[in-house]
Amino acid sequence: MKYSYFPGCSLKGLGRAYEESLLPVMKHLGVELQELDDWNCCGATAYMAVDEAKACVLAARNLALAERSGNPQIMAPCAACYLVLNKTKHYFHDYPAMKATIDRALAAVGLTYAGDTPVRHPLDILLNDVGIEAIKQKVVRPLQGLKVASYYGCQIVRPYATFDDQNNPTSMDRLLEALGATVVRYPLKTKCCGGSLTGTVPEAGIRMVYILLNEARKRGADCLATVCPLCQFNLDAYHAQVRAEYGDVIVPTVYFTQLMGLAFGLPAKQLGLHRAAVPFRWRPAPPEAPQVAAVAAALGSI
Amino acid sequence: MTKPPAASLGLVAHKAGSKPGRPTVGGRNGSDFKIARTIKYESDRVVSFGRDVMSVPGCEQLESCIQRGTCSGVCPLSIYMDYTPRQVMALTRADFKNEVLRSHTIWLCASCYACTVECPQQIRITDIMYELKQRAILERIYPRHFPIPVLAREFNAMVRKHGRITEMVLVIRLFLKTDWLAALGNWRLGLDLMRTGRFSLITERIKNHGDIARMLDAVDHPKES
Amino acid sequence: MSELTSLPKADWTPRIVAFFCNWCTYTAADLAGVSRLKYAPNVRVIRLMCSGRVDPQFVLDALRRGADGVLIGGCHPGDCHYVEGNYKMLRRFQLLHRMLRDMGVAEQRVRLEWISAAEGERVKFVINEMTAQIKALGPLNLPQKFENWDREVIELARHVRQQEEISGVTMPTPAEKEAVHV
Amino acid sequence: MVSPKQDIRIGFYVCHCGHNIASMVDCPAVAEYVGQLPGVVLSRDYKYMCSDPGQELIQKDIAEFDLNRVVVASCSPLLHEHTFRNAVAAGGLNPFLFHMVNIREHDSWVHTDRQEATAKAKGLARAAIVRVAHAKSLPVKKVPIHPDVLVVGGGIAGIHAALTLANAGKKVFLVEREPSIGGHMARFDKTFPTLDCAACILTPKMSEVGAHPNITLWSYSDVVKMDGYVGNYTVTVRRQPRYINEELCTGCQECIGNCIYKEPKFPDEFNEGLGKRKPVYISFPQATPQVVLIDPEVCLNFRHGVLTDKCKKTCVEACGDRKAIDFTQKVETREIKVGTIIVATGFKPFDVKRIPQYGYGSYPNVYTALEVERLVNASGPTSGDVILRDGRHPQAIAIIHCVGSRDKKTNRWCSRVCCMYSMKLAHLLKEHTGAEIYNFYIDIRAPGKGYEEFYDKLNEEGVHFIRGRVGEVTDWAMTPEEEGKLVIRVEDTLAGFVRRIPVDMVVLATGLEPQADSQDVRRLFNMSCGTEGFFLERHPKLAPVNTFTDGIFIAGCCQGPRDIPDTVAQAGAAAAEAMVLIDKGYIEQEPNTAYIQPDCSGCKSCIPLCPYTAIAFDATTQKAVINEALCKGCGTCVAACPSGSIGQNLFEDDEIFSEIDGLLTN
Amino acid sequence: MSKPKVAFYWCASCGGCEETVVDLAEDILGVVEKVDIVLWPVAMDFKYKDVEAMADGSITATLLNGAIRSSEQEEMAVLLRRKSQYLIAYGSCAHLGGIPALANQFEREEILRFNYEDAPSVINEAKTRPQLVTEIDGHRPHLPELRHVVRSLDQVVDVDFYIPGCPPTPNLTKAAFNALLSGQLPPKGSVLAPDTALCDECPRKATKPVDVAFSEFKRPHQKLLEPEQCFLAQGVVCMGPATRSGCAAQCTCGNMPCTGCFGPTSRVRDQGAKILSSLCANIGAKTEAEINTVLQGIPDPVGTFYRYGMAKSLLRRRVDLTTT
Repeated sequence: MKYSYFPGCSLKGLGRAYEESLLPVMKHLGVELQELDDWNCCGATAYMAVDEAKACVLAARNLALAERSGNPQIMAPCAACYLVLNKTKHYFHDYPAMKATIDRALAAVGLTYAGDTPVRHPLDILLNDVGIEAIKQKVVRPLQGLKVASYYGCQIVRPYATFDDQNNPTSMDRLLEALGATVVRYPLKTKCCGGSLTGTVPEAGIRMVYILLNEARKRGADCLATVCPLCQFNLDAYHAQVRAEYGDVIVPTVYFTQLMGLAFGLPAKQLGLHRAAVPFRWRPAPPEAPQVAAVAAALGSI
Repeated sequence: MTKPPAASLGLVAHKAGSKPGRPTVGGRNGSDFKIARTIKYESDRVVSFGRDVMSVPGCEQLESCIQRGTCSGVCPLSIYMDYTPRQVMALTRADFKNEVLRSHTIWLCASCYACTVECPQQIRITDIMYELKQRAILERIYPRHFPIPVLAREFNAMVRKHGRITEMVLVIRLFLKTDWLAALGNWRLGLDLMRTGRFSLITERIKNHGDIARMLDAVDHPKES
Repeated sequence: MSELTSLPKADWTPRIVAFFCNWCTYTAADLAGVSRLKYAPNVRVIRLMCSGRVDPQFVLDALRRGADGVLIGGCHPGDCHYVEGNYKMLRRFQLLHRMLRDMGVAEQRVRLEWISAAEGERVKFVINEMTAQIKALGPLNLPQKFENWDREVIELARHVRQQEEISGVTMPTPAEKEAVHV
Repeated sequence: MVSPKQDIRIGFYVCHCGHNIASMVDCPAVAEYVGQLPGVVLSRDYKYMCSDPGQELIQKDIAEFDLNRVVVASCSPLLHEHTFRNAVAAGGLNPFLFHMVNIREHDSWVHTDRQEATAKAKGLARAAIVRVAHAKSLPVKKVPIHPDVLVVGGGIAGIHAALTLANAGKKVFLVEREPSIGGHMARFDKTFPTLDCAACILTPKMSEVGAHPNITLWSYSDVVKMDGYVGNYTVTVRRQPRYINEELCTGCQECIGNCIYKEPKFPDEFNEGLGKRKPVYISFPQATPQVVLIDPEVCLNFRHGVLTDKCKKTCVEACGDRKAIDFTQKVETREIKVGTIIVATGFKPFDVKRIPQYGYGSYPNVYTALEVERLVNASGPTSGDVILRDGRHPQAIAIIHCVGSRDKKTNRWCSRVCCMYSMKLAHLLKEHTGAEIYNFYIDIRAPGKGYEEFYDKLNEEGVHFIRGRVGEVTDWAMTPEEEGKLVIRVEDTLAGFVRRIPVDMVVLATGLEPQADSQDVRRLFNMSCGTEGFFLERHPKLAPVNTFTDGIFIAGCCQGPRDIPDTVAQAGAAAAEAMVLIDKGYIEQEPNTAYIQPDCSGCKSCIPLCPYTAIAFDATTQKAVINEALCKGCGTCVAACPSGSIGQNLFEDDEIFSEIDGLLTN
Repeated sequence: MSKPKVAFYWCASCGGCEETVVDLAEDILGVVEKVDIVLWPVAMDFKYKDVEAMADGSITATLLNGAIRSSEQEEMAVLLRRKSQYLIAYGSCAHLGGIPALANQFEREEILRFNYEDAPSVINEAKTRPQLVTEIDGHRPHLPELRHVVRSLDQVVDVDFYIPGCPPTPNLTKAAFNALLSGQLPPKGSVLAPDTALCDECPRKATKPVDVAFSEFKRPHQKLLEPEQCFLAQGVVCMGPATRSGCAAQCTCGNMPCTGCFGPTSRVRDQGAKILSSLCANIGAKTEAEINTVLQGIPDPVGTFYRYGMAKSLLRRRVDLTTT
């Protein structure tokens, strides 16, 4: 299994903990990643708002580079990158005018794009290429007793659901259960985290963060697990603002890869856990109290 | 056609709040109570605006909107919008360009695609919102204190120059361009980021950084390439 | 070798002959009409009872008489009113299509579509798409092509006429001749 | 009769169809153009060719101008070919010396450029003119009709059709897949807008079916094969074993009371799983036939292979000397001969699990409409007490309209009955619970007799109507009053903002879908389906119960969603159409059969191609021979004959080649 | 009483048709007895100018074999047409274009280049090509021009009758002579052969099963051919069902399938289309992929189905070829 790894800007910046946990976990599972040489910004959703064609052209350069690299399958961990790369591929096939623009722009820098590059999310690769069984076998410290709200956010299933259900994705739930964790029922699993609004329109953005955190707390989650650097940032970094507006709601938010690292017994320090504003700590739980089990069963049965 | 020149030029960047009969963000209180006409005359329309939008790839399906309101029902941000997404669709289709482009709604859209996925008519509402944002930026119509267009512009400039985004640099430039006081308000966040080693001002750039400009120019000037 | 085409004349518009089965595609075209769908006016439909009745000769004949394309419409596989007529057409079409390619006819010019009686929209789509594709290809215009090919024997015809003038005898036509008796 | 050597004298008529054709096609120009074509002795344009004066015009002209061919350019031949052939025949000409040009459905209605449309009309007309010159006189083919009728499906449509026919003295076979007839209607509580009890109006008809001397009722059976053609269908029916001898069972239900299972234990299909039944059961009290059946999946005897001692004392002994219980029953097949068939196989409710955001299956208090029908029904599992799955009585109820309907992601169509039944359920729930009722609708569609008035009445009863399609049903609370409730998030599109409304119970007004096996049924009966899977009528206005296969008719929701009054009307119409054929005694068929020409080489290529085995090899002549009675005129053999030795009436090679020629000659 | 004058001429052909005339064996004496042969380049030394000198219509019948593909052949066709009361297209090439008409799949330039430059057996470093006019020792000999399009005889001049076959059988030839001499002639334009397909006289006819349901097609060299079984039953493409009879099934009697040299029956416009229609309709497979697998057995449908009939087929020639 070999993939072109497209980190995207966030995994080199605010989301570096994602990369720090993703790479060792993938290596541990024998997934070979080759960072795409000279990748550029995916075009990002913000750019889509300024100029769709240019955003697609930016994304297309990466797709073209991947095709040239000989590892045409791109792994894009950032949900926004994943979406933009996928969207570009769709536009390339659906709109001849867009294809012409992309072809022209790529030609200007001596690149071509055939349109076949599969764009994959790590979750997709883990579930469908590596497989739950292989992951289970690597678990040395099961996350027994850890209650997790799995939070997918918007863009890995919308609008181009390729590997999971749009309304009720379950891939991360299945993954976390394989690690031994208890997944709490979390009806907001695909609700928006507020995106860039936390910075630009805080009234709205902070409220959305609050709703997500508060519901996770009410459902008894020890933490939220995310698949996207922006979601993680929003849910982690704005606790102070949430508290100022709505009172204390403290729930740590981790990358699912960090939880995998922990379960695989990889050193916690190498998983970027220290980079969270709200620290997440976990120790294997004492033997399960019957009461907890009952609650968990009740929650699971609804 | 019958629009006054100022409005058709759209030089109203800082007048969004003054639109007649429109509540401002944060609700209204008794003191804002003003009477303004809300009836729309044909001259208020910018004829063909709706057609134009619907001719853009991805926006064609708007024709089939029957105003069920599913988009608003699933939109997580609709609670803050002056017009619900459904209303934006209706206004667009009915050629109320000024109302649409000056609405908060298009700037509040967080691109979560919930509306697009749920729409029973498969209208790609998110893409239409993108299109409306682009038009607003072109026309320089956007509400005061809405730094989103500025973010988009800064983003554009940075990508063009370096090929990648350095988030912290972008954020700082954004605050400088919009509301540097707000930056001060976020000092705690900044500290957190520094403490956790995520605050980096080292500019990320690609090796062939000229590539990006060349590609983007090829989009704008097809003949020269 | 790709199909060589002369540049379309400004007033040229494709002529497409269609063979539609009575039960599905012809009915679908009727439905398109009843639904007032609008599509390109380039297709002329010949109604047959079943796509299985489409003789490859019809396709070739339409092309050589000046059709720029031929569209065959039948019921979806499994839906044939006559059980399997559409499969028979499909089998013929597979080889006919390949043979036409070998004879230099662009693939898009001859098309087999399964369109059920309910798919008026599909009729519209297929006709519009095919018309656009053939517009892009330009005219096939075999009558003109045959005429061009035969231009090399025009001189011969002139020669024949000259001979006739010189000898003052016109070529015998069959009616003038009588059977030979020994 | 016209001999080929006689001069071709064609009369041509182009129809304006009011403005339908004339607005897009220059009819006088077409007439003028065609008038100059060789063989045409007369060319006219006329406002309505299909009208009496139009047809008389043709008859008069045939006599006056000694016409021997007629071409009419008007609408689709599928609509009026028959009309004009009759007119031609009335004028003294063989009806097949006629050809029709479709310049309405295929031209004026689908094009926007008058010049192009006119040119197309001329081209099509020219093709018909050159084609009709090759037309031959042909005899009219008649086929006798078997007087018995098969009705497939025992819902209200099938019941009504069967009774109508039986009361007119026709023998009817009624085949129903479920153990009892009654269909969906039998499960409804009340019917809108009159609120009469569904059972009260349906069950008398059900027992009439059960007792009718002209009706053979086979429930728990389905049709597996159909052969033949109009008037002469051979149908194979498969009868599932009930493990009860129908003739011997009196419906006393002693066996049920004595079943080893003292309490009902298994989900009861009739009550949508809300109630329970035993392994030996009768679907519902008024089931017809009044015969019990045994479910081999759960009956101990079948599960253990032999009757346990304990069990032996139960049902079999309870039945006693009647000896109606027969564990050895097997699937049986019966073959019947009928002349006509009415398909009334009904619908299936939309599967609400396809819209997970409405929470069915995740939240116990989300119900489908059909479940609520049983819940409010006095003979339902709770005897009409609306008690939720969690044991509470609802204080606030949301009814979500259009679930699965009017949505390109699921079903595009409007299911037509949901608005009305939602309002009916709103009324019944209000009556039963006194709860606040919220209807979430896109549009209220109440276009029936008394329907709009019913809507008014609901408004007066204080039922809330909120216009907006519900975004989601969730269980997470924003405000204290939402805690522990189901929350509806919706834009109130009339008020113009998004609302969250907490309720205790959600009712999903599921739309109507084709039956899951509608494609199989369609193939079985050689019918067509719309893209959505409902059976396609021959013409949406003029032949709404006919199919493209002669002698096969459709009634009820298998053709598309409709309410009970419309279903009954349609079932009556289907019965009437069947009777038209039966009483006429024969049907005229297209003489479009294939025939072998004398120069056949006997290569046998055509023989396997015929799906009706109409072609055989004649050992004496060493040539192929076609049985005209079996040939249905598809023409596949004609196209495949390598030496061109098969002809087909109405579709001769020469006719088609000349049509091609006519289309392409300028 | 002067004997009827008969001419034989050949254009683009292999010479096999001429052989057939010789194959009349002793019967040829009977012919010679009854007619005067005025032109027969393969056997007798007549000059063209002798023919030119004849009065128009003075030849009773000319049997012309070979397709028309050069300017010289055109001239001769025209000349003989003028001089003859009956012009008879003799053999597949004159009748349908024949084997030479397979050249209609290629540009003339392609053919010339291959034959004079690229063919493996050619040594022609100077890349010399025949010239229409050359100068040799003060003489200016003219060579005929090769036409772009290969034509059947009737595509150049009016033809009265056709005698099919590659080559026509002696029996057909004899029958044609008898008809000519007796005056019992069918309508103009007739093919002087039966109008039923070959199966009618093929000894293997009885062995054809009713349902062949082809699962594969084989070419004759790919299979050990059963000596008596219908070829189609063996999955071998046989053009017999789409080809006129009259040859006494010589090929199938010789354990080779019919390749279609007699051309189609009078009811068929395109022999290739018809055999295609018949063979394909009888394929057993139903999915596109399976059908294609079966059809792989016919790698060159044009060459197979139009081996003799290309010039007279509905498309005549590969349609994207030019004449410039």
